[in-house]
Amino acid sequence: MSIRLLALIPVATAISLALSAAVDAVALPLFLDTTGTILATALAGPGVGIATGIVTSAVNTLRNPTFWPFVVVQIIVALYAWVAARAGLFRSFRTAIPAGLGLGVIASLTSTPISYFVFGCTTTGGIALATALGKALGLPPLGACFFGSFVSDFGDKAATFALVTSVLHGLPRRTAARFPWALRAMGAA
Amino acid sequence: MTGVRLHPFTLLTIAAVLPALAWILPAPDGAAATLVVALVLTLTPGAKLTPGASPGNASLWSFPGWRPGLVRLRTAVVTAAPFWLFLLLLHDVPTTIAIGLRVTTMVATFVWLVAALDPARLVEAMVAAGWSASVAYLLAATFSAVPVLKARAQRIVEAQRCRGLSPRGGIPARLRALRALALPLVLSALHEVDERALALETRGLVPGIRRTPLAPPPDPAAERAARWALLLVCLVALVRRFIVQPFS
Amino acid sequence: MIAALRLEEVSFSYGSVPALERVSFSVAPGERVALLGRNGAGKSTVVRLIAGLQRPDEGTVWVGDWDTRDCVPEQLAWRVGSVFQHADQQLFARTVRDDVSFGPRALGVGEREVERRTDRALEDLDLTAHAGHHPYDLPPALRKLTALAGALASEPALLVLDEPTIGLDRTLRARVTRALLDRSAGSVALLVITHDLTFAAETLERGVVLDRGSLACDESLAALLGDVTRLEPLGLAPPPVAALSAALDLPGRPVRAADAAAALARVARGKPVP
Amino acid sequence: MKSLTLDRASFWYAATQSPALRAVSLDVAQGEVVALVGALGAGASTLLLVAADLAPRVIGGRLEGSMTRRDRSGIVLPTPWTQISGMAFTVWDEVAFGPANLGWPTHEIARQVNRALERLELLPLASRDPATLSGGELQRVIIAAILAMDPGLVLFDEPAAELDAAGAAMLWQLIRVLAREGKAVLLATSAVDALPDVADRVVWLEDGAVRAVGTPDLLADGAACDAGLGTSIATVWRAGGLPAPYPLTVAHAVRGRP
Repeated sequence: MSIRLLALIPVATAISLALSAAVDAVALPLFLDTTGTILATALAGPGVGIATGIVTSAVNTLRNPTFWPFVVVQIIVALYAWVAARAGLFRSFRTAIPAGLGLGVIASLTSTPISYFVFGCTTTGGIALATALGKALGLPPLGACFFGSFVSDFGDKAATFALVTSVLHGLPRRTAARFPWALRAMGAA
Repeated sequence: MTGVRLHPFTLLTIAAVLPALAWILPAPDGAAATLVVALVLTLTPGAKLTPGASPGNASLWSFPGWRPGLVRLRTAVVTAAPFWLFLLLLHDVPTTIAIGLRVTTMVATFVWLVAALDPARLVEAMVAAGWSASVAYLLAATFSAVPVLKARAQRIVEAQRCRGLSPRGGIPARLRALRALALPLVLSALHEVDERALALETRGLVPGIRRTPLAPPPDPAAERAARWALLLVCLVALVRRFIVQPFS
Repeated sequence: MIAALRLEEVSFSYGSVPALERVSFSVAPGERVALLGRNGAGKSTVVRLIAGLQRPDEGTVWVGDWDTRDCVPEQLAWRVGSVFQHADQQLFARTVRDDVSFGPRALGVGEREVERRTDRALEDLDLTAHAGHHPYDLPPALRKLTALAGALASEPALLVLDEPTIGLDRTLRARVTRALLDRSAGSVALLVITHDLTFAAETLERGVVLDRGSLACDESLAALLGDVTRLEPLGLAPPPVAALSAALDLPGRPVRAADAAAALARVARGKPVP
Repeated sequence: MKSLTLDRASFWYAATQSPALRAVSLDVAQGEVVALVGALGAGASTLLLVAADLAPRVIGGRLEGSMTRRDRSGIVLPTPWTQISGMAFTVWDEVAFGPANLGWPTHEIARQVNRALERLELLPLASRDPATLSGGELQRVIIAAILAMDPGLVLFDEPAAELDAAGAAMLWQLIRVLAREGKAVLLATSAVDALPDVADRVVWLEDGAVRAVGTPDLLADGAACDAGLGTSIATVWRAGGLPAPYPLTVAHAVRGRP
């Protein structure tokens, strides 16, 4: 791996974790904690993306240990983002937001069994409350758990895809051209 | 008073094995046992030396080394408490106790790990163990980049508000505001990747180097053996639980 | 006339660490003030208080007739244009022009007024030729000017700048000086934190010095810059032109290059080389 | 002995049409301090990257002509916080990062690190976390980190931008000391007032090409003053309509007072 791509990984990881300050400022129910993983994949391919996802999970784990099992989700996110990048789905919001919603479904399908079997579906306050709501609506336990993950995930992943699209199009063309995957992800090459 | 300073790999092994056992051993007794171990670890005074603890004070709370232990214990309890609440909300009492004990073991172990693990020593240990300098770089550079970008994100929020950006309003307005707060952070950070790479290159972090470990932490044979033993215990427990006596 | 900025007996501390203690000074419309002092003297805290990012523990910060205690930063943006250090990290639009117009647009002035203010700010800093460029395609120094242009474009009554010249060469500094003098002539008040005394001498007229959170002095910049004994404890050195005036004992001890040149010319005409 | 030689070097950044350097020929000898001056975008930073063997090797682009070096180089880039390795949790370890990567034995690393810290007046900060330093302190740490690798050719890009007056004065003195020890120093700076006491030669770059080379007296030249590259004193002298040659510094001015 070139030094440039190596240097990208800590930066992308730190972006995922630092964006919470921006989210807090506008008080929206978003995490954006896969931004770095998706961005790194869209710029530099699946290897860099997966590495970013793993490092993100590792650093998150030190803040809250219950994040560690969800490293699987970060890896799935990187792989999905790679497919989306290959298909040029970051070319506009019209293609990126549906792709983000799709990732929301896949991410919740991945996190549901982890959340259910490992934590009894109580990983974070928001998810747990949504799960309780699902349970109140009469869903079976696993279904309520999926409902909880989905409610908290799909909007977040759509917003993340939209943000990554904004970033790719906001990069100066010369900078974008120097990352191996960027132009392809934007549907420009 | 300082306790034994364990090798970083030993710390990591304990932090991996203890929560794993909490899930593998039959509930609730197994998880209760691991939780006891984890809580004792959390209280270990030697987890990290605290400069400025005053030995002159006689109260237990300020007894050097104990206060940080109690602070860690409180952190673990505060982090784990919401889980118990939600578990009760979603499950019956036996399930709540089973999962609650496991999650609390995990939380307490990691609270202890974060206090006991010195990132600098971990990097040194990785280099000394022959890991590629790149892997050590990824871990360490991320640790140091996160607070830097967090501070920058905060500065950007302030600067944009001082340019008249209001972070309030309807959802569309907030999403637009989020864009004006998130994009500067991401663009400026990506823009710096090049200079970071140039700086690493000029300072000799290139693929295939044989880096000199600066202060490799001592790794006695007994500790190495203990690490393997812990992993073995974990494996035996796994086999017992799922093959010899499944679903007991 | 109401001062553009008035600090009244302002005290502030971060937790138990005091940052400012009973600081009072004011800046009139059109006045150009340098805020000087060592690192940690409390200069940045003053800026944060004026921008509404912190509230004073005691005393009052008046921006015009607004008490900053009653305002959030985005309201104060109507009257205060703040440019912080690392302002180049706040850019995000795809062109310099779009970024500069972000401020006036956020304030909600009409589209035509946004255009006018943006054009003027770009022109003032000679950025018109770069208006269509991507900010990150420009060298860092021009990114810094772009951030400054963004504050000018909001056309506030008070400009508060934190180290606006770091990384700028002399030509770019001269551009900043020219733009600021021009705004000041239109009665915009200036408060500038700077270590760059050559820039301060060319641009500003009064020096307010903070020392460990207290006001150490508040007087004409020319008098301050000529006095090595007072600059040294602040970690500052007199700018070359002031040193020249002192070494040659030029009449009036000018500190601005143009004044020193005029004084030199007079001296050269008046008496031949000894 | 030549440490660095550029022979008609031209450089194009990736995806650009016009060259950032045009046929630059320049050499820097051991024991010599050469300063690059010029307007923004004149090519000084690019020239340093080429001299450091980072352009085109690391950042891409295309080089024509040749660059040859006798010595290992170290470059101090303009923004200090991007140059922190991130691998170190104390200032001492940060400075030791480069020497450790060179695979030196521990005692040699310790010797070089302590010497570099001492030279940059950083010993009191040795056990601090780099993340807690001010911009000026960080700049000094980065300079120490490069010097600790004991490069024969030292390249500086605006090394004084983040430093206060005292820090800058210390750096300029240190650069003279480095030259006395036989290092070759190539320096891009807009702090022209410092150069008469620091540089042996000044290279004036314009639009990627060498416009003039000479002693620091070049900075009292009428054309340089008009281009904003004259020293403050020379510029004032010229603006006052006094006859050339213009004094470079206050000391010169006192000697030739009107």
